Amino acid sequence: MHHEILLLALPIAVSFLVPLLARRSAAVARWIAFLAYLAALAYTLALFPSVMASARAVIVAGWLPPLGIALFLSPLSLGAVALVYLIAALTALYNLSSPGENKRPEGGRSARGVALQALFVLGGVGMVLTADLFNAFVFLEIAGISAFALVASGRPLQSGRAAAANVPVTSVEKKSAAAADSKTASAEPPAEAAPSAVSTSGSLRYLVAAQTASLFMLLGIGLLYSATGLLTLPSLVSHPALKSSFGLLTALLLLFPVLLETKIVPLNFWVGRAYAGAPAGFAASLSGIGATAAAVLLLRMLSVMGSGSAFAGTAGELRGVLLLLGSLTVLVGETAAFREADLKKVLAWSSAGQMGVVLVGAALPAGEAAAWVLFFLASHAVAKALLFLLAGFFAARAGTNRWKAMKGLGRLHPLAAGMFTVGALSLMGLPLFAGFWGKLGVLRAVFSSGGPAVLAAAAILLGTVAEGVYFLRIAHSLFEAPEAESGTPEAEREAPTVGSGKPARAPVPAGVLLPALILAAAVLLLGLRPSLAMRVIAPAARELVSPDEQYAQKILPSGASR
Amino acid sequence: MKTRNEILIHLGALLLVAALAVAAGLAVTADEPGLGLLDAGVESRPSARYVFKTVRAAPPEGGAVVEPGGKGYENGAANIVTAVVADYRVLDTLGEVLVLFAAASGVGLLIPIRRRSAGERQASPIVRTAVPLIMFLALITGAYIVLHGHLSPGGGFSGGAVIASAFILRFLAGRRPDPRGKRLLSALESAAGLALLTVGLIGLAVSGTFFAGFMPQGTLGSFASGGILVIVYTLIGIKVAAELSGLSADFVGGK
Amino acid sequence: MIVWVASLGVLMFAGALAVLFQRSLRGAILTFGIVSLASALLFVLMKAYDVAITEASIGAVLTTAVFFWSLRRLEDEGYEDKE
Amino acid sequence: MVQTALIISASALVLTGLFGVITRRNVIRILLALNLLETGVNLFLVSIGYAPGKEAPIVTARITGPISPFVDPLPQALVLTSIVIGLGTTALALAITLRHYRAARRLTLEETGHAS
Repeated sequence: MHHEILLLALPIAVSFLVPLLARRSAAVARWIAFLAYLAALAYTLALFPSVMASARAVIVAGWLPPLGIALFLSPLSLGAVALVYLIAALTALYNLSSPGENKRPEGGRSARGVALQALFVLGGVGMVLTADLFNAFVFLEIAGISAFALVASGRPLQSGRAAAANVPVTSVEKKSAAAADSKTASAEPPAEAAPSAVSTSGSLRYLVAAQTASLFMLLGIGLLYSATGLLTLPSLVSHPALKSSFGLLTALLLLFPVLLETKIVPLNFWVGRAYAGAPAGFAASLSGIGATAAAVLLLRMLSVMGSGSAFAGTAGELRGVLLLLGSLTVLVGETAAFREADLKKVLAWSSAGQMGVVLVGAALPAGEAAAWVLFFLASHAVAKALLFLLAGFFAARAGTNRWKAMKGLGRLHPLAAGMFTVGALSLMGLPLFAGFWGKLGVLRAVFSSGGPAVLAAAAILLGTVAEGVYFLRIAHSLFEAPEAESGTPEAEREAPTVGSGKPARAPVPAGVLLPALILAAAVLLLGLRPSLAMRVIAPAARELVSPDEQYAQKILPSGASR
Repeated sequence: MKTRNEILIHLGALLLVAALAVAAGLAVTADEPGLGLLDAGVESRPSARYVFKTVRAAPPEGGAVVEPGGKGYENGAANIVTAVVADYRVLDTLGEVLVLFAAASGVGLLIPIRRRSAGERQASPIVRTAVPLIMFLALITGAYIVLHGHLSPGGGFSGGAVIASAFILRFLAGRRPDPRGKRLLSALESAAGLALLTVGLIGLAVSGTFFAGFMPQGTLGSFASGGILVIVYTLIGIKVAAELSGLSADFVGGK
Repeated sequence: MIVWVASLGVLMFAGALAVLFQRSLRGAILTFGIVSLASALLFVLMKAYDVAITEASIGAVLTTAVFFWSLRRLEDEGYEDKE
Repeated sequence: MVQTALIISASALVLTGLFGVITRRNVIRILLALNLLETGVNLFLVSIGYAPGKEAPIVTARITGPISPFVDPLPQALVLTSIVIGLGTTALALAITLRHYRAARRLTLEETGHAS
């Protein structure tokens, strides 16, 4: 009984149920989604013991691979699914009462928005689990199309307009907000509020780039199929070799969309405006779920292309190309983050830089850094989701996304700003925080492999310095006393700030505090006790290092790779 | 009057596209050792096992035989492409239905309310009288294509699109989509999706894997063949028809 | 067969260039519809009848229809298509 | 010979579509170019499965033996999925374009002046 398919069936059910049941009230939809993600997370954790004992394939419709489609349950894939559902649940919690800038039931919070977010989560989970290349393409498309819609649904901050106040909801107000939501979340599109040109243009650039990349992946699948007659990734591990130049062309085409989703140079020109336009709750899942799932798929494909026999002729050149791209991404990402004034763009470009480090670690021969790359990826997902959620909160309170204008908010909300600093320090890779172990491990592996890789190490160190500067700059300005140049700051603080229509001093709503606390705790826990996570990450890394006996032979029926 | 940098972009794009073409051409025609383009000849590919329906069991010693009227095949559909789409690789098709569902709800969420321009021409009487007849034909053809997907070319997607074109004709004939109709369509769409998911879960409960067949495969070539494939493709047809009509209604704009 | 394929290929390539360089947007959308229909015909030549029906009904008809509706709505909001 | 002609015409569409996606400024034209690129990729996939002298993969008469008398059904199944995905993405992109025009009153995606 291959019941693990429920990991996919649950978000599908949510996406179908929500528009049907929550026609009247978007709050019901948000609660359904939140509870569903919690249930999925519990189910994933329940699966862990049996999967850690022995990884296994989940057959669909009764047909064995390579002719049928199979999902693969292993420490790597199940760990990634658990991470995806954790961030999905926390983002859903954030959306329950988010003080996000788009308080109207548009964006991620309307019934349709909740259905689209469920499909985005499904795309992430599917991408990580599937062992079939075309199936991965379909899940990339599902995640992509729901991301384009949600990014485009972002609304401009109601700075300067006393629009329906995006009232951060404490329990008392929850009923009134739900009532307000139900009135406006009726069937026809809610009353027209000016859409944001940044969100729509950001979404369109992202859509065109991602669709072009997906079509190139389809070309790669066509080339691979014409040479091997197969679509399943594990059967490439022990398949007769492709011609080296043909193999390199096919490998690069296949990697196009995952390189784009993990924001690797030159495919990351869309990142800035897409993240700036996205609603805050969704920006957290875009980087926490989308980029992480794409990175796991990238690592899975690289492990097959690196040591599988089908791509034996091209492994060397492929590693060289990816090492170069990774280092460039670190430099481009960090300098772009350094120069940005919009907080969400800073975080978006910073996660591009971090993904560059992941690619450098993944491109090392024989995957020595595989365990630390996975640890780095997990800690990045958690810390970046934390920062995006808090950025949404600060932006709502300051009425703008520019971090310079958020001066002094830290004094009003020391806990929120403190957690922001925890996330920032972890991303910089300081000891005591999760990011430290990952970055240290990757750097050690890069130095030990010598040769051109040392340049990549230099790029990573430069990137860390840039991270240090811009993260501390933001944290400092949060805690800085608001200078007195604009009239009496205290009085101005008392008056409802234009952005949130809610005094900046008002307490942090539970919907923001709880997810942030959980994520910050996770960052600290991973930092202090990395061995906790290593119990899952070590076997996952073994899977990437030796794809033959840890991956291919567990999926394909005995020896039937043809 | 093209600006200077527009010309630069054009030249740069031309160079990039030419370089890609040359690199791909060389890579595909290189005569190095190893497999290249079209080296797995069409008949020797594993996909021949879809044709001879020997995916699960190895072919009998006398070589696989598939013929109309034959019974007991692992998949009773005559149209091999439909068998691959709706039975062997059903997860792809489920994913694709979700892509269309995401697109339809994305359009519903994002499309601005239409501000009608004054010059809204009324549909001419000829169109208004002809449309019901054409609609009837389109519905019949669409229903046929959906229901006979496993016997002749066609199936849920193309049949659903033909049925949707019947509704689109109705919009062109001047009867604007009303909110009540749109709500009905989106309810039908979600219901068909849930039914599809339920069929998959019944397969999981009865035969142990998601979307596994739990009905007899019947005789190849007859209508009642292909086990649950007919149900799956019909539900997909209903869902696609409802989605595309809803999508078109959003684009055409309400009253 | 080779004659058909070659001529359809040339027609589609010319149509594709026309789509990119035609002055009028409405004309470009129409040309795109023709290229889609030609590709549906090419699928028929390649014995891919399922794909031909789907390409014709979804690729050519509905995609072109959606483009025309969008153009009409843009013109409603004051976008002039340079004929 | 026919297969090379098919692959060449498919590649011509792919390259024209890519050129269009990179150079066009008007969003509608970029989406048209994207659809051309997609049509080209679909043609390429089906031409991978084509072999002269083979029939459509529908069992209408008795077929035997290991050699399949049909063209390859798998690429056709993949292209069926790809066409519908293309429609979904194009419809969504056009809806966002209408929204973009409502917000920015123009059909190009250049950097917008005002901050978000």
